[in-house]
Amino acid sequence: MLTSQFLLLGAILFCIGVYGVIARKNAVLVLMSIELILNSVNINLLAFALRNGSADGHTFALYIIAVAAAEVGVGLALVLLIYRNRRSIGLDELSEMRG
Amino acid sequence: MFAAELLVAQNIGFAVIALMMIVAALRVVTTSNVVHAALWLVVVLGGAAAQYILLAAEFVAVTQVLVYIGAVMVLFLFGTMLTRARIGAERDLNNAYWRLGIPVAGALFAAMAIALVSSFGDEQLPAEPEVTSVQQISDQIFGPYLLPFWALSFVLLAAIIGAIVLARKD
Amino acid sequence: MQMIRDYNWVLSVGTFLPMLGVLVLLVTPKANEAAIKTVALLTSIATVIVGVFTLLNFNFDQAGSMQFVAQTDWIPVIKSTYFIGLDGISLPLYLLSMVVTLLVVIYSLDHIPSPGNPKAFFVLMLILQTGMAGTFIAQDLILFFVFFELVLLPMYFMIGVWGGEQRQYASLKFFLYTMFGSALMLVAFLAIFFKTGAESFAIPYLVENGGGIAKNAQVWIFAGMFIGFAVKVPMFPFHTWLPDAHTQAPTQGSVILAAILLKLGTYGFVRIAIPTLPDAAVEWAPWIGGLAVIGIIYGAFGCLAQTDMKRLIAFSSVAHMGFVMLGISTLTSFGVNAAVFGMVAHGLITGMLFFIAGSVKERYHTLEIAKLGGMLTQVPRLGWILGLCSMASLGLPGLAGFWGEFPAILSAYNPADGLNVTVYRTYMVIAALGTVFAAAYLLWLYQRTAFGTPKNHDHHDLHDVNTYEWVAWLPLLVAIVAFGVAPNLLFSIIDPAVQETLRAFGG
Amino acid sequence: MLAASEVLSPLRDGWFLQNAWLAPVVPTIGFAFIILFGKRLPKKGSEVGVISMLASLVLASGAAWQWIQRVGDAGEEQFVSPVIRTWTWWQSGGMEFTIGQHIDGLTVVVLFVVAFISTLVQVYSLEYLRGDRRYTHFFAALTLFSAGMLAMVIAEDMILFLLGWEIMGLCSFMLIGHWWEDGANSRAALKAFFTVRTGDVGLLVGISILFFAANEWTTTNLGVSGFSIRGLSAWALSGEPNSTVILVAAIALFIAAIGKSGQFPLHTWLPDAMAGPTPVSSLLHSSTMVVAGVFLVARLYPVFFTGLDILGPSSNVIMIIAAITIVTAAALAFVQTDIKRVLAYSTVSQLGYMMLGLGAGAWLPAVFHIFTHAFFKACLFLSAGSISHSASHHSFDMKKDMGGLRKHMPITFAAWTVSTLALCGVFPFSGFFSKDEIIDNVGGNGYTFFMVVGLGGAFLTAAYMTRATYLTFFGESRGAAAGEHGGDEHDAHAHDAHDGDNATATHDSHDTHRGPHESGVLITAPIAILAVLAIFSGLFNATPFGESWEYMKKWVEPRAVEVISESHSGGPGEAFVLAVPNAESGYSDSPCGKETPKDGVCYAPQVNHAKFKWSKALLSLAIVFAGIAISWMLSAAFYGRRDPRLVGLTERNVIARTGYRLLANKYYLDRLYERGIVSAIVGPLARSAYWFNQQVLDGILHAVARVSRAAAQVVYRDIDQRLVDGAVNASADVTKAAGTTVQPIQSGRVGHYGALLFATAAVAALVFVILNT
Repeated sequence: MLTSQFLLLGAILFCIGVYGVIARKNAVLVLMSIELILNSVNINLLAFALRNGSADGHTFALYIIAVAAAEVGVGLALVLLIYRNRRSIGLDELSEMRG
Repeated sequence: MFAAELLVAQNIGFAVIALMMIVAALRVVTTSNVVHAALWLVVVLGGAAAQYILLAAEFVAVTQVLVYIGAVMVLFLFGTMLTRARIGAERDLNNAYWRLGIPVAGALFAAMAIALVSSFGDEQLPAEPEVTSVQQISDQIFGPYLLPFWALSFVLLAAIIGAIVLARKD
Repeated sequence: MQMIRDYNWVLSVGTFLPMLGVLVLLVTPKANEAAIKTVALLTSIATVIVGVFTLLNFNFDQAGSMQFVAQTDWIPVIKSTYFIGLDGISLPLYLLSMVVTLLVVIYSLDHIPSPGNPKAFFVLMLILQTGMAGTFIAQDLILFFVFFELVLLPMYFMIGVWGGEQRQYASLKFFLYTMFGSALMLVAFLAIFFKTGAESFAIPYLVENGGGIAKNAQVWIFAGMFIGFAVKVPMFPFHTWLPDAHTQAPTQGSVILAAILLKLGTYGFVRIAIPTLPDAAVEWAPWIGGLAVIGIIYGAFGCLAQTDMKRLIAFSSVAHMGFVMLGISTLTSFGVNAAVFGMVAHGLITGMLFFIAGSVKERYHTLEIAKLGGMLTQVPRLGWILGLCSMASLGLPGLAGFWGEFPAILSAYNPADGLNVTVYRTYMVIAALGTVFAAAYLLWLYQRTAFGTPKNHDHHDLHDVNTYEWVAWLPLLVAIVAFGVAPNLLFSIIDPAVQETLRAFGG
Repeated sequence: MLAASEVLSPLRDGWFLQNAWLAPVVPTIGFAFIILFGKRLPKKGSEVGVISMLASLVLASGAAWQWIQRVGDAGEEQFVSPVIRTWTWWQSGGMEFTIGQHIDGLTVVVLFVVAFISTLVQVYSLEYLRGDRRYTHFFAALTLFSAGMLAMVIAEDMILFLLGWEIMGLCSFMLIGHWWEDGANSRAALKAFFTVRTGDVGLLVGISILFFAANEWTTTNLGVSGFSIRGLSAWALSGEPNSTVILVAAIALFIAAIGKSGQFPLHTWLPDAMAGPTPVSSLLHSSTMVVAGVFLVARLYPVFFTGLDILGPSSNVIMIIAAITIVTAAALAFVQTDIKRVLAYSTVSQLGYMMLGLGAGAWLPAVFHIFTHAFFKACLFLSAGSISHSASHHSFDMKKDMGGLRKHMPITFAAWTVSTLALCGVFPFSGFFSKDEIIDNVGGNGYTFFMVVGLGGAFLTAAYMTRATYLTFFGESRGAAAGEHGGDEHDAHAHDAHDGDNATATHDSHDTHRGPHESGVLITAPIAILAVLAIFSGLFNATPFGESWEYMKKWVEPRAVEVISESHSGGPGEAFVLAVPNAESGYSDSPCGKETPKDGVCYAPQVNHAKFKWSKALLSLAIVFAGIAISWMLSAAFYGRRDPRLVGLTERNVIARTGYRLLANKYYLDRLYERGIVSAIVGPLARSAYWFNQQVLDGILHAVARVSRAAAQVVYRDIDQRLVDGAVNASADVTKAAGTTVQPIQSGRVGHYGALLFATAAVAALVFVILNT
């Protein structure tokens, strides 16, 4: 197996995630896109871990999963709160910024 | 010999899973139904777990399945339920300027692809990867990476409290 | 360039003293405003005292060389060190940041903008002080970057929390603009780091070896730095955050923004971009000069179009920083001297103007030029101070503004070798015309706000400049006049350092 | 032939010459004092002003006296080196630049004139502005102005010169707008400042060019920077400078002079400047400040001499501008009904004479004309002020509120008449000696055409001054002069009424009750003094009476001799010896004309003086008398007897009508500016807006201000707010960025900025990928 194939897969997922962050309006969907990005990073880490034959990558992968979990938790809590206040979670409606 | 076949099998497996993941990921960011998006995300995450196994990271894979598909997805679904009265297709999940995402993501991918290919080319991964044991990982975590571990624990703690505080009704 | 290392603790103390104040503030109860104000005041006074100590121990014969240098390991992994030092260019700005903070604190003692909460306000202000002072003494790119960004957040909150009606818009715009710049700047820093063999982030080292980078690479790296700094300056066309930020920010925010923050960008050019990448600087200089000149005229037009006093002053900053950048773009010691002087002068004058705008707003509850008028009859002292500052700002000889403006125009007549003389002489004439426009919009502002008959008959409770304002303003006013009459107070310090910096261009 | 030793013999320079730099310093301190404590002082700060001006008058007189002694020491042929003291002021690029004094004949003359007139005008103002609401600020500004002018006069370097120059502009702004409650005044003030400032661009550019062109030469040969006036003079005559560079520099500087001295076509601000109080008009806008432009040319004369090829075969730009100014301004003076405007235009045309002299190589007569003109023109203005103060109920309108005043105010009348005769150049009044000398030398240097223009100007001058005199002092009393009340209603200068009204109500009322009467002593005394000088000041250079009377020539004119080495007596670091490339001892008398001096350096060009001939003088006197006589008869017929053949001529006769219209609209000059500039930038909009704008008060300031404000509106609204800002936002909005900029701003979407950041990252990444591969 090639190293680059995994890295490329990571890259693709990452870019899809970026696209999602930019394009999506719904906060939950944005969070999902972020999850995509995080996973792509994980794939890279593990690929390198295998390549260098060290366990550091695994460690970081685990950390990232944990952080992701925390992030989703807080993120969704925020979404709930916003929804409660505004009956909507469209990110643009959140924008205070009317030029 | 056998290794070679295994490699072939692995390559095929990788290709299939990767394809599946990519399609699923695309659906996640394009579907017009939040719940579907969540379910597609499940596919992606599962695929990722499979990839981890291919990368000889069983433990991470298991954690991935447990944490993500077990916890995070449930969270997502709950979030969707709680914030959206009705489940089903709806329009304007996208911004007016969603098209902009395409060139940006494309450029980003181009950059990374060039960099990766030029730097790794067709470098092979070790054919007989020895599986990283949980013990190694734990040595790592509680050895050199103890400080980040603590930091992480605090982050989780803060997140839990934060989530509770934020989500409380009053 | 040789370094003088005695008293090398003084800079660290001066920079991080405010942080001590922050800690104290954090433990003081929020309710006890008197205590909070006292702590903030004492901290900034102590900081200024340290600054004065620095000034006294500064070796003026060696103004060209780094002094009070301290260097220890910081992040060995990326070969970044805690490396600070002070030379003739940094000294005035370093002290200016301290003094301005003190004056702003004094002014805030009875001008806490709504929604109150002095604790948070002073905490942010002190953090800001650390960031600004640190930026001017950092001799290591990573350290510089850290301080540079450290400045960002407090200002963001200051605008976002204590700002005007559109504060969210303004603050977010400011934040993202600067982040956008900083991202490229960081990339550029990394690039130069690797291009010079990934040895060190120390600026002196990079100055030594930066010249060796291939030209096209230099040009690209410079591009990154250019955008990073140009946003901060701000140069046309990266300036659109400035009017909003200034208009929405509370008085104190505008003052610090105008007096110090804008200087971070120009300082970055003088300290980092130009000396480390000489070839690229020569390539870029005409474009920088061009943008600067556009900025001068354009800012003037922006001013003439304004109906809001504070916004007008904000646009005048664009014009004045245009003069500064024009001076820098000549790459001659003449021009860069003018630029550094201009930075200090603009800091004093525009800071003062924003103070005045704040006080006008507090008295008249509006900054609409159309609604103002007859200040000289209602609040004569304020009116005269405004007059003095307008005169200083339009570059009247004998006041500080002139020495940043005239030498810059002068230097554009013959730029450094390798730059197209004709282009720069055109710039010179346009810039000279810019002074006319400056006169136009400032006098026009003055005529409509200070002269004429008062338009508002509803408040008769207008009080003239009060004690706090006097205390906060007098130092600035004195400095404006003093530097105008005796410019060598600054030039004698700046000049050696500038020549040292521009060695790559033969002075 | 003098030996080098004699050349080196130190010239006497006493304390006053050494410390002439105190002359501007004292008023500066006075100014600060007035601003800070003025209101608390018994006399509201006026005494400080008067005292400080007296002090600098003493300093100036002392300096003048000791300079005369110094010249006396120097013998006939030796170059009288100026007394120079310098101190380091600022440094840049390792070069140190100095501030200091440069005292020579020219400096001494102007120094004395400025100090003298300032003192008199301040005394006059004590009475004239008594009880004005901004009495203190008025004196503060007046004192600061004198300080600025004196600083400019003694300047050793162009930077100090510029400083004084700009400070004068500022004070002019403050003083014209003294009664700023009235919008017209502050507009006039803005117009003045803005016009002059436009000219100052030339000064900035010129100084820059000269500095870089000359600095190397001056530092190597004279040890002074390229800002030093002394250095620049020597450099200009050294045959060193590149002719184009110095030409451009000279023209740039001359533009500044045009703006300051109200030369055509930038003269339009000066008449409006009469909105200021009369003492201001008499000090700033007739005798001193407006002379600054002329002074600039006289000060850097070598630069203009070489740059514009003065005394060359062809006429140069200075002469042409000056000639146009003389005639146009004089013609404009005919159609004015406002006495101060008549004087203003006459000032413009007199400044034209000075410029003409300088342009034609008649340096000394021009400087001498500065000297004499200051006295009689200040006197005329003060008389006008005296009239409006005591007789015409604060009106300046000759047709409405004056006439027949000679009975009521004898002193003023006498002073006015004397100064008028001086201005017209009637023998033996002072004007004759200076003006006639200019015309004479212009002709003598071969510029016959310009001599004719000068004579024509003299004719016009005589004519319009006679008209003004007749309207003011003869015929029957009209309006307020006849004791009528409420001159204010139809008062062109309502602010003068302001000052009177809320000034001394009692004084004012008994004014109107007693009708016209002579003014108080504080007003008449300065007028009288000036009148006396208007008669006799001409004797300082009375060429008709032979060599022995040409004091000015002896004292003031720098001698065009080659200086091999000079020892400088004086303060810190003054003693220097010039190291000229091939300086051998001994004195060679190469004329410092066009060709390069052989051994030393020259500080002054060789100019020649026309021999005085009574024949020529009588000719010009005849012209003057003709002017007076014709104008007198016409005025008497037109204003006195209302002769039907003349009255309404401008309606009946086409030529007369068009001519009158042309003048009444100031040659449509202002409208030309506006229309030209406007149509250049915002085109039809402004053209239609200003189509019927025939009131003369609109000036170039309004045009430029409105235009650039309109342009600014467009720039700001459409480009800044939509294009640039829009570009940021539209980059987050590809589909709409192509669309019109009329879209409301889309900023603030989190996604936009996310996109921005990622895009930046992508671009940067690509860049460095490319770099690294």
